[in-house]
Amino acid sequence: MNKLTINRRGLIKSTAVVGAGLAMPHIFTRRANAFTNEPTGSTVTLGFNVPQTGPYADEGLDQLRAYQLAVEHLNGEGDGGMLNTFSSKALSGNGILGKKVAYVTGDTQTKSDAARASARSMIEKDGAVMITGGSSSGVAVAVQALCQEAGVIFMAGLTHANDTTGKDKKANGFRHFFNSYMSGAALAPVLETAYGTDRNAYYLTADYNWGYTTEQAIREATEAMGWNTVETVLTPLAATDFSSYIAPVLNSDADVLVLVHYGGNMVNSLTNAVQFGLRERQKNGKQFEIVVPLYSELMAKGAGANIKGIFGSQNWDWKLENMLGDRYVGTNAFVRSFGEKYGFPPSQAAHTGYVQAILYADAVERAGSFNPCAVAEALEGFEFDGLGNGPTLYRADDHQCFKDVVVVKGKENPEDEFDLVEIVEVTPTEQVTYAPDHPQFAGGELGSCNPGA
Amino acid sequence: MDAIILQVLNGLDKGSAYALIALGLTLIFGTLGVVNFAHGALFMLGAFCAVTLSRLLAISHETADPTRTDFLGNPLKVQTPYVEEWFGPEIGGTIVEWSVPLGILFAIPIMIAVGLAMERGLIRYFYKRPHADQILVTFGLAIVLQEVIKYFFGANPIPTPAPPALVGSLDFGVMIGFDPGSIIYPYWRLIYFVFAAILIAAVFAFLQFTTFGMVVRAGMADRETVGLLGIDIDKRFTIMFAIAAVVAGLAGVMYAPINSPNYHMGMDFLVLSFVVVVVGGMGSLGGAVLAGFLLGVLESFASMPQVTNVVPGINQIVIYLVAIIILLTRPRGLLGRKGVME
Amino acid sequence: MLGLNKKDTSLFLIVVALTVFAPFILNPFPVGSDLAQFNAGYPDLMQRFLIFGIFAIGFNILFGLTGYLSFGHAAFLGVGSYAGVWMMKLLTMNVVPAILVSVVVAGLFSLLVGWISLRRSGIYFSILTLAFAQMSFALAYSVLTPITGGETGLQLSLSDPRVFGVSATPQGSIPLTNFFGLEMRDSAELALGGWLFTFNAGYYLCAVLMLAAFYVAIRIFRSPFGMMLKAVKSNQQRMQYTGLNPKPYTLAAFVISGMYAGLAGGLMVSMDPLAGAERMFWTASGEVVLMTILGGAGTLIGPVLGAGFIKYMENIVSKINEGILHTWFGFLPDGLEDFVVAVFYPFVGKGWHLTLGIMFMLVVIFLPGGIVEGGQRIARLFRRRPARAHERSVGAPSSSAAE
Amino acid sequence: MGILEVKNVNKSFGGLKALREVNLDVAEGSVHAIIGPNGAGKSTLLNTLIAKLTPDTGSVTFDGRPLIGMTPHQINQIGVARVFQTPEIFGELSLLENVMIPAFARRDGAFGLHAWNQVVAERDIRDRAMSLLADLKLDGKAHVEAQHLSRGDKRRLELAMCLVQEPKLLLLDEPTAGMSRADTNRTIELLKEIAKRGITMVVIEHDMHVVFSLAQKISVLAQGAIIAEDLPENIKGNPKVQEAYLGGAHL
Repeated sequence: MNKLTINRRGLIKSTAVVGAGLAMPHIFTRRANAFTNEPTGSTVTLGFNVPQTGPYADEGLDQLRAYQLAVEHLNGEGDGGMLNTFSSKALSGNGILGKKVAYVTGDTQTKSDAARASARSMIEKDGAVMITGGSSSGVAVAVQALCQEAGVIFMAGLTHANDTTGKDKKANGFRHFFNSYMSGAALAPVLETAYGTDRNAYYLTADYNWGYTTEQAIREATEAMGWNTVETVLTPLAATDFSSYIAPVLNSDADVLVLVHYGGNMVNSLTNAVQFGLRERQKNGKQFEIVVPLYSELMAKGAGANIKGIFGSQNWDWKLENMLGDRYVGTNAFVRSFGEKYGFPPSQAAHTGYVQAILYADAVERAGSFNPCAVAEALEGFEFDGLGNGPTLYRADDHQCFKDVVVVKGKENPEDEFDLVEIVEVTPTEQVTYAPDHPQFAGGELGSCNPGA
Repeated sequence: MDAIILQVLNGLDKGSAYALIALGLTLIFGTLGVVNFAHGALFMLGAFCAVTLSRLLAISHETADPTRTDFLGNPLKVQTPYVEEWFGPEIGGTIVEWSVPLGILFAIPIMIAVGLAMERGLIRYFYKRPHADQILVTFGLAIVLQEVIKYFFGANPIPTPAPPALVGSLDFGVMIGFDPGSIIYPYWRLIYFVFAAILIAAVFAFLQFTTFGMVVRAGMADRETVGLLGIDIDKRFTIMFAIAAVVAGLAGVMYAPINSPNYHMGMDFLVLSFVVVVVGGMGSLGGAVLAGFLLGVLESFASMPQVTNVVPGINQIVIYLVAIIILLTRPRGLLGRKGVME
Repeated sequence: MLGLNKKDTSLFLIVVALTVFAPFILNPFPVGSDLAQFNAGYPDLMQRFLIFGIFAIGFNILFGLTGYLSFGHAAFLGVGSYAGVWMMKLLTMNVVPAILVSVVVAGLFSLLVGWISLRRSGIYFSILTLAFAQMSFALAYSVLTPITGGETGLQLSLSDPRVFGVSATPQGSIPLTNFFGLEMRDSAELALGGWLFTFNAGYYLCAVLMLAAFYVAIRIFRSPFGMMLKAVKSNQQRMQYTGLNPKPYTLAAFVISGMYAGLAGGLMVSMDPLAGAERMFWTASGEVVLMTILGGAGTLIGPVLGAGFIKYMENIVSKINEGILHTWFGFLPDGLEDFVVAVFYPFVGKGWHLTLGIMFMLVVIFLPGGIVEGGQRIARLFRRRPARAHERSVGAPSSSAAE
Repeated sequence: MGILEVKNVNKSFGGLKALREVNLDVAEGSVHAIIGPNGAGKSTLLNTLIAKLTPDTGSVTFDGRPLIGMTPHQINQIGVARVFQTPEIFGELSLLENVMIPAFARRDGAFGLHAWNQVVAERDIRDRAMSLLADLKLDGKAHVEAQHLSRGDKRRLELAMCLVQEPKLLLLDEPTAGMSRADTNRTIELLKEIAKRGITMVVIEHDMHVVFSLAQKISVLAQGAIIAEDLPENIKGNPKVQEAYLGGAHL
């Protein structure tokens, strides 16, 4: 039977004018295009799918700001941001392949169903050729699978679980953000220097996929250097008060508490841990310590003073270039254009979104086509620099970016309201790189790219 | 043993939040017969009273410090709260730090006003309407209140610390003969528990020992009869609604240092507090309080590693499981009255 | 016709017409025009209208007729979805077995939950159903991750051991859901002047099932069984002293509505093969309650309208961003434009919840019977006042609770 | 042996003894009235007959079958129907539906699904319900919601709901309370008609005019105990009864 086309608004927008003139009904039943939503008019539409309601809304909105900035820069407006520092010079500020960049926005609500509905509407109704954004791994994995099916490129937003480029990886999906394994690998040496090798760790882990992979990554990395895991406890996503999970820590042999929590969970569990005096506690003759594997500026803001001195890892920080120099070129350019537009420095969620949009545009430009397969090919194995993270590789085997990981801790005496974390160290790429068949990423196949149609 | 004592304390602490919310909810159920899905939003508004006051107290005078720079390289703007300018850095600083306890005074008039406005402006038109309509309208109101707060304060949690003097924890264990450091409990959580106990006692005393309370209790039992006695029960019910709003609001103010307030904290508590009210038994104030503490303690025990290692996931469902068991063995919850919302 | 009386027949025919021509009706604005933002005629949303319509119709059989307010119905939809995805993983990508199994599994689960929960009534019943659903959600999201996929949802993979069919297509993709070879994502498009209309295979499959579900609901409403359910709502005591046992009736209604939820869940994964745990969360159960009340509980068409309303808000209003507002109001002078945009902005895009909340309140305050009552009031404006008593006597015997 | 036998029934609420050692023997086809002052336990007694209350001790048999332990709907299914003091009807349903529901219950038992049968297709049930409504002069309001009826009409509707089941025993709790004299007389005529069909009736009534127009036998209940059971003409002169009623005032 005939393979019918799926929606192609881009095409229609241009032919509509002609169609109106002819006033002739057209029925499309056959594949008229090489791939889903091939842009044939003077614009190309990108879909920015971020949480705008729910607990991660602030993160999502920050991401959206960065996307809007990226669109400006791609269209040659504003100061150009990181386009000036980006190692690839394919983009010239005249849109993508000469087409002006337009965008649509949607609300993922941090629910996989809602995120997919929103992404589908972008693909089916608005003719988006690429979907990007999101602030949780559940959503990233769900939308990535959808984009694979529909034949568009997915540039993941903030997603940290190994699964996104591990067991749930997809040929049409790409992740710039770092992952659980990298957090573990980056944190371990820093923790070793700061707290020694003889430690008893107690884990409170969010009871869902991201929590599982992150706990596993941190445990494997710290146990390898000699730490002992005394207890791991899973906490419900819906928990708001963690006192009953913190209290047993007091009665255990632990001298380190690892909070594998994100967002509101992390803010609350850390606040509760500090309330119970864990920061002042002495155990086994050592100072008790708390570690939060994944950090974000917004979480630091939510936790307030409780975050001071707590170690964690980040994908990027706006102070990188100032603190550590030219290797992280691009950072200041981005902070400047973002800061001047919005009045505050960008979060790492904003940064990864901006970079993903630029990387996509660049790949299209280099491939000379919006065809997802061509774009994927251009991204696979792509090495670049100047986007704020130092030299970076988009690995072909799993579509994961490999770059330095920033280890941070909560700042003791912030200068102003934006100065919440300080960079402790940057763990170089080699130390956080793993083999594509690493057990933490086992199961699942990339499959082959799907151009849709 | 020390672990168990700690969990009992935790349970009582969680339970006091549940009990306070459930108490207000059941007051509104009992007196007005209204299913108030916006009650969680009142709790949230209370917490944001504390946030607002701390923001108000921190309204600052901006001066540029040319020796330091902000993230864009411009001179850093230094914020000095006006209270510090007026009262000197010492006293002014203390005032800012004590914004949560001061928030109680700030919240009472605001919550009264919110309660009265809600009841007079909206709820009273729904006394005679089906419960389904009440749910829809109060749920809509809850969303609106939540979104308004989100519009002004964002979605991120806002740290609202307790005064420094009350931060830190009490070594409870030493006082009862345990090793130092084995049973320590945060001061603020103890304060919360005591505060909740006082508030609950005050509400009960008010209903038990004042004429006003007597009439309201009579009205809860049989509204029409009291109306026939020529007593303007509606006016008293309006006041009861305001009281319920204040109870929820104060529970929220005091809760702010325990967990940073965010705009959806009310919704997070809503479902639980309904479970608490129903497990306690419809129309029973004592039941609501009892169930609040009971579920709080059970939830705390279920989250101990010794328990979750044996029954994985029990901490996720314990409250609901207990609710089902109680409702199946005691048809009207712990202390429910016959015929209320059956 | 079809065993329906005249009034029901015309209602049914109207619904058939609306459903069949929805691709036209929902796309009133030409592509590329400023108002195209309001077009809802794309496959995903049209499918969602129907799927949630089915869910709400089923819920209304329980709530609208018996008055039992279940606050855990989303659990049945979720369980149905999981069952459907598992059928696709293990058996075939044909949606028929997936949908059938979804209905059966949801039916069995609702039998269990109903059997226990219906031992209580009123709010005690509501809380029991809520407790079951919340437990289902919590466990599916965490402990049961191997079965449910947990946070990421249950999805297909390239290595599914599909008995009838292939694990992966020759191109290396996961095969698509189909109805005996007709892929659910297939669409035909019709360009007519500036307009573009999409006819999606999956949509029409949903349409057929939704119309069947609607027809069954009408028959149930008008049957002696439906009358008994209304009697349960009206006066259980009298029902007992009349020699009727209310329990089997309420349980039957509960299971039927659970099966409707399962059908919705099965269709949902047939259109988009992923089942997320969030669809069992209490807010999802609350949503179907709101859909039913908003549309008009106890009416035939109300729940469908309520479902459409909420899904429209969620999918259309949430996508209006500041840029779009500026295009709309671009004709205004700059200062005024910014002002108007600033006024509207809090209500759209990230503020769509606010608009939804306000709409809930407005509808329930001014239209106590829900959207259906709004429709009736408008209809009344266009009619000359007919004598109400007369209308009743010629209407269906049970017109009291329908419409 | 009567059709309904109550033996040594006791029921107390907390410390209050509502029924003590109550015995009742109702002959088939008769009209048996139970009278007594307020709070004498009349309604309590009726409630124990239909499993609304379970007696503490004692037995109730109907047609040779023990009623205690049966559920209300089972009791109805074996032929006992009841009219309540405040009419228990389906307020949101039409009169016709109100009468059809018990008719279905009679025909199909406690649970009949019939999800597929259109109401209008159930001709026989519908016709019977209509004709009964016509008998009670309610047919003009067949499609009105029952809650909009007057109190008297509601009582007649409830009576219709019972009669459509053709019960063997009809329990009536103050069938004329709150009715005008004319309505009361009409109801008396109606009940006499019903009695002629051979339906056994147990009537609780305050209005002695009603009692003496209908009853073939009267039991007098005071403070939970039967103090007299006799033919109507004998009851009038019974000093114990006069004592119970307002300390000896004349009936």
